[in-house]
Amino acid sequence: MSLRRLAFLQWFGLLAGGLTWFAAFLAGAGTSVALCNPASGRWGIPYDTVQAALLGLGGAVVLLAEAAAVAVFRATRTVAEQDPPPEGRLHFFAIGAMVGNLVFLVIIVLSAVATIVDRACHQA
Amino acid sequence: MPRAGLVTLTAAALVVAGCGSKQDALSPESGASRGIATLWWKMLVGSALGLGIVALILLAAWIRRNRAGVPGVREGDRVALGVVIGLGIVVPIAVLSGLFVFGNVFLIRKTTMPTAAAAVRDRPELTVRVVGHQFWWEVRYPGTPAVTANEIHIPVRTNVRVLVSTDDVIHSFWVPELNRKIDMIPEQTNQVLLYADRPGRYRGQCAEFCGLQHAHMGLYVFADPPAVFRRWLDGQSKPAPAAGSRLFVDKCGSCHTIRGTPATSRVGPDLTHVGSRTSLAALTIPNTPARLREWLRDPQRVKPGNQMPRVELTDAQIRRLVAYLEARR
Amino acid sequence: MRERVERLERIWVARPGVLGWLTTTDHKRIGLLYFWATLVFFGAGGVEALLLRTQLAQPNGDVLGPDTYDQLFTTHGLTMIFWFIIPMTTGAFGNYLIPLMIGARDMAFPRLNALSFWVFLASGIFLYVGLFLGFGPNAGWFDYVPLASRLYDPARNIEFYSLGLIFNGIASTLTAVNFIVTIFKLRAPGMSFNRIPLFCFAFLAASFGLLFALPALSADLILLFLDRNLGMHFFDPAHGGSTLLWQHLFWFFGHPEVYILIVPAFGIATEIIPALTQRKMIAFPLVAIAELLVVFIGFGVWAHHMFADGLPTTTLVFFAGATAMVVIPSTIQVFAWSSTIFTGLPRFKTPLLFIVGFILFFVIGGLTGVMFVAIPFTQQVTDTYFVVAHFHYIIFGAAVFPIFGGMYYWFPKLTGRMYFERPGQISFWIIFVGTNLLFFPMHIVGLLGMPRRVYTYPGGMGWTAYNAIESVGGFVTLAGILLLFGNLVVSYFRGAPAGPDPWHGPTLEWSVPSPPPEYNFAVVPTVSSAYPNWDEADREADRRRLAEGVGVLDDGHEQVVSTLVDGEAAEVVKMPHSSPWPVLLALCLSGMLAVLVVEKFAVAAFFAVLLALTLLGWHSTEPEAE
Amino acid sequence: MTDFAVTRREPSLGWWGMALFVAAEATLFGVLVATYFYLRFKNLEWPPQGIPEPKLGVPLVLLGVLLVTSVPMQLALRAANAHRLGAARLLLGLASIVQAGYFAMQVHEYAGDLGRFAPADHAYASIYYTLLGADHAHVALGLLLDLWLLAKLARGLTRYRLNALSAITFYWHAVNVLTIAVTLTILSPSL
Repeated sequence: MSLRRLAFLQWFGLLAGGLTWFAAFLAGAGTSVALCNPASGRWGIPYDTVQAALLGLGGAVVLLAEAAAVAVFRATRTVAEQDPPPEGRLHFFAIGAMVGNLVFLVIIVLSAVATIVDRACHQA
Repeated sequence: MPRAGLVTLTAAALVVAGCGSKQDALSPESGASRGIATLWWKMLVGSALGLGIVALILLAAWIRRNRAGVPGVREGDRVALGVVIGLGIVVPIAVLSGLFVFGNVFLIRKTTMPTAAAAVRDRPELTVRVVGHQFWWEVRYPGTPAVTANEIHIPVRTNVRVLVSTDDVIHSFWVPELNRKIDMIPEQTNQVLLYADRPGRYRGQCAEFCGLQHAHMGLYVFADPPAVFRRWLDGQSKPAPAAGSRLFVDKCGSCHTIRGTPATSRVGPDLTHVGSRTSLAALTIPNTPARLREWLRDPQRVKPGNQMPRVELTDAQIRRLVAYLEARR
Repeated sequence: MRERVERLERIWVARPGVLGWLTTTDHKRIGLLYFWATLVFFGAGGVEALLLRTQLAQPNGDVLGPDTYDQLFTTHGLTMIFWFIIPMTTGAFGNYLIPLMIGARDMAFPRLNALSFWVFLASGIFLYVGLFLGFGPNAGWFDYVPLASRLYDPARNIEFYSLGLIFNGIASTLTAVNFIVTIFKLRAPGMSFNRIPLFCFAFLAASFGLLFALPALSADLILLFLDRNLGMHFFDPAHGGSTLLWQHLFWFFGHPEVYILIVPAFGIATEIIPALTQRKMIAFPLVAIAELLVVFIGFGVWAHHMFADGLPTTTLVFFAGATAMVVIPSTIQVFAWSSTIFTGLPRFKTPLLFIVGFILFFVIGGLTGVMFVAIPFTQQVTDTYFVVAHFHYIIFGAAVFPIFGGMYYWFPKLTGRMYFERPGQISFWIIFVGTNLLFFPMHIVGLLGMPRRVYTYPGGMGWTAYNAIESVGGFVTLAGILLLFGNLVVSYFRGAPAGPDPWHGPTLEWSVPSPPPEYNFAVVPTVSSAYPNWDEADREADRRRLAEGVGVLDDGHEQVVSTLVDGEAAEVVKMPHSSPWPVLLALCLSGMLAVLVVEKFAVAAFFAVLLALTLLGWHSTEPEAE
Repeated sequence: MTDFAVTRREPSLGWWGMALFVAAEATLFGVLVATYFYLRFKNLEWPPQGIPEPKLGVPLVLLGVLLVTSVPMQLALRAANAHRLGAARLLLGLASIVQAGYFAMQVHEYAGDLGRFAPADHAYASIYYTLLGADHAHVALGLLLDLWLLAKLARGLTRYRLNALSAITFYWHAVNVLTIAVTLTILSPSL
């Protein structure tokens, strides 16, 4: 793989997963707040569809980011952590991205499933 | 009076038995609290394990302290990296996902009202409305005229739906032996399930900082056998004899209610049956004539910062008021 | 070689006397100013804590009345968070050390740095003026409405809260911007992103946290000010407002804040551990990412402070999910630290003892934090002493312990003298025992039902003995802290000379004399790893280059700027040096905010004009024109 | 200077400072917009009775005018980079005049709104005036920066002033984007 392409994959792997999780998190939690408030509750939000879509889309982007990180990691296998840039830096960020994206994926799955299962506006 | 006496007697017996004055989340008296307490013990064991592993690694390092070796610099080895990945990433993700699912999908159902269908099959229901005030609890029983304060009576082994709201700032309704806490928020009515396995008196306390006397905002929940509860509720629903005390109306009527008399203000607690309560000022003092006298003389000395102003009363007036109030049973 | 160094000394010489301190832009001097100021606030916060513990030592205590107690517990929390830990880590440690670690001569914006300090100092004075006038904030550091609204808190207490924190927030935001640009751009050539010392990663993470969390707090405080003073209705449900809005905005800031408090402490730990075990950190990239990740995920957990609010369950699970996974970066670091100590050659000197104590505290506090993933459990223990125990294990154990360890560790660098080892170790053990006595029983009383923020409690609840132990623990801790500072003071005068590198430390601050010269580095250092002081060849190259006069940059206050990602030299810029404008600007700003307490809007506008004029003066000279 | 080979031209330190400041300000606006919608979720009537719905015409036209000023700002930066000081001054001056006109019109509108309903009427009015006020304040700050920069540029171009121009241009682009978000939020009941 060319350095340019690796660089792109590295930044995509590092940044896309986190930003996607945060966007999906704000959208998902925001929709649930809208669902359960007096005015917005009457807008007829298709709640389960929205949450399933966020799970599908968000999960897909995070998986892609994870794949990109793994690809960069494999391409820079022989490089040590402190080697000179760009290879050292590519390798370094790829390791971080692999862990980060795994964590983001787990959050997305856990919260999306739970919000659909626990779909109650009042906890009594 | 016998029914109120019975309740007081039960309470007194409990105090003597020594299980009255506590609000212990680890002595659960309901399925909900038991579920939470059981989870706590499990998490405690897990935590001890986790702490133990880290402590062992550090202890081993301490045993190896000051050992000889190349004082230079060595790269990381694979085993240590494996420990970080295994114990630092894989195991915690698995354990925490498990805790998340158990706590927030399964346990949470135990702490909430059963669904309507299950309730019909299962157990009777009752609704109580509790309104938080600085610094006391107003208790109402929808469908009856009964209004009381700081002491909630519920039938035992019944799902009681407590609707909570607030008249002023945010409070939090919490009786740990029966269930989790729930905040009283100005803009919405929240609800919490109360259920008691056994008859008894359960202490609760305001858990959200609500001002100067947040510390003295306690409450009791009395879980009574259904028949006793029914009699108590009937008694509380009755108004006082119409021939009220003019002194009370003059001096206290601008804030308090005694149903059946011209005193109807809802600023302070409803005192129609104040004599049947075991405590005063949200559990700040026991309800005895001596302490009530002290309270009437200067409420700000007993509970500084509470909302009841000092009312100018002569000793004779205080004696008459105390006699009148203690008779409201 | 000699004349090159002398020339640098002439260029970078500081103005003498008090004026020199008032106009300084030297990051080391500003770091020391922060250090002394935050120690004073630490003392104040500690006295408040001991007063609270004295009141709670026995049931129905009557040392403090409820009004005093409320002001003291609120001020204690505010002081320790905003006027001790954040300024101590970012302000003092960060300021002093980060330019040294990345091989720079100062921060990216030296005058802004000075401004941060003076505004910070003014904000603290402002808060305490309020307290001594009897208008200390009294609604808790979280300051929930409607308790904090004009209706229920009609005096000026809350204005001292909101304006004091806005002030403090301005200072912290400026500091955050400064750190980020410094770490991004002023790294010595060769320090690519994978070679940034972990300490700097931690401060980068904390700075980003501050940058994105503080606006939420500022917005919240401004809305509160508008509600209280202009009759608006953001938090008034009777007119379409919402009290939960306050809580959402507050905790959107408030939870990342917790990580902002402890991540710099992680950074301190990741410096001390390699030095005292003579071993590079295990899993360097994982630890680096973990420091950034914990702050980032920390932005998604805020509502776990609101689990008992009666919010919909379907909303809460989003926050519970993030709360579960925000633990992962911390577990990574805990095992990286402990296995680095295990596989290294540990010398358990005082700094490392504090770090071991920190790891244990952090694990205990972290494990009780993990429990909040289960919503019903949180709803049971939130707002009780269980939570007080949890976050004191985190804040005292995981933030203050590394601060103490760092004080010992960098003491020789700052003073050129070594501290006394034996009293140092004794001070550790006293503090370790004292804080455990102080905070551990709080777990138990919390489970036994004792709520937070009560000024007294009845006897016969099973809480009495535990509270007594806690109070004793408070005074034991005090004794240990007094011994710690006593040791440092005596060592300052009597300690043995330390030399430039007593620990054989890994990072660049140990490559320069103790205390470091005004210009930090005579020659721009060569860097080829995150442990540059251990790269003997590079240090040798530096000495050679100094002898040859290559890379000295002695044409004015020069500094090399590098590229953001890979740290290649990009340009050489001139830095400003000592300026009276920051302190003047801070005075104008203080005047402006202080008169807002009494709603003198016209006077505030006057100060705003003065402030604009000061800014003009500030920018009248250009660095290149020197 | 010769000791370090200049590898790549990156934005100046000042630009980075401005970018991060803008990031913090953008978060502030994000929080205020979230506040707007959070309150809207809770209120069955939005705007409440007695407060007119916002009118679309003038605000949208003004928004368009403000957005257009991004072009001369960017051109001014390009001219300055090419050392064409006169053109840079002219373009910056032109942009400033349009921005000042925008600001004057917005102040006029704001005052007109205050005549119809007061910030203390309802939470809707509170967030309406606060959000718009915060946006206008940022425009005002931008105008002050313009004026200062014009005064500086009157005495020639230095690297410092070029960095300032790039930072201030970035500031205006950011303010324009934030103004889009604010305007659409404020107008949302009528959209």
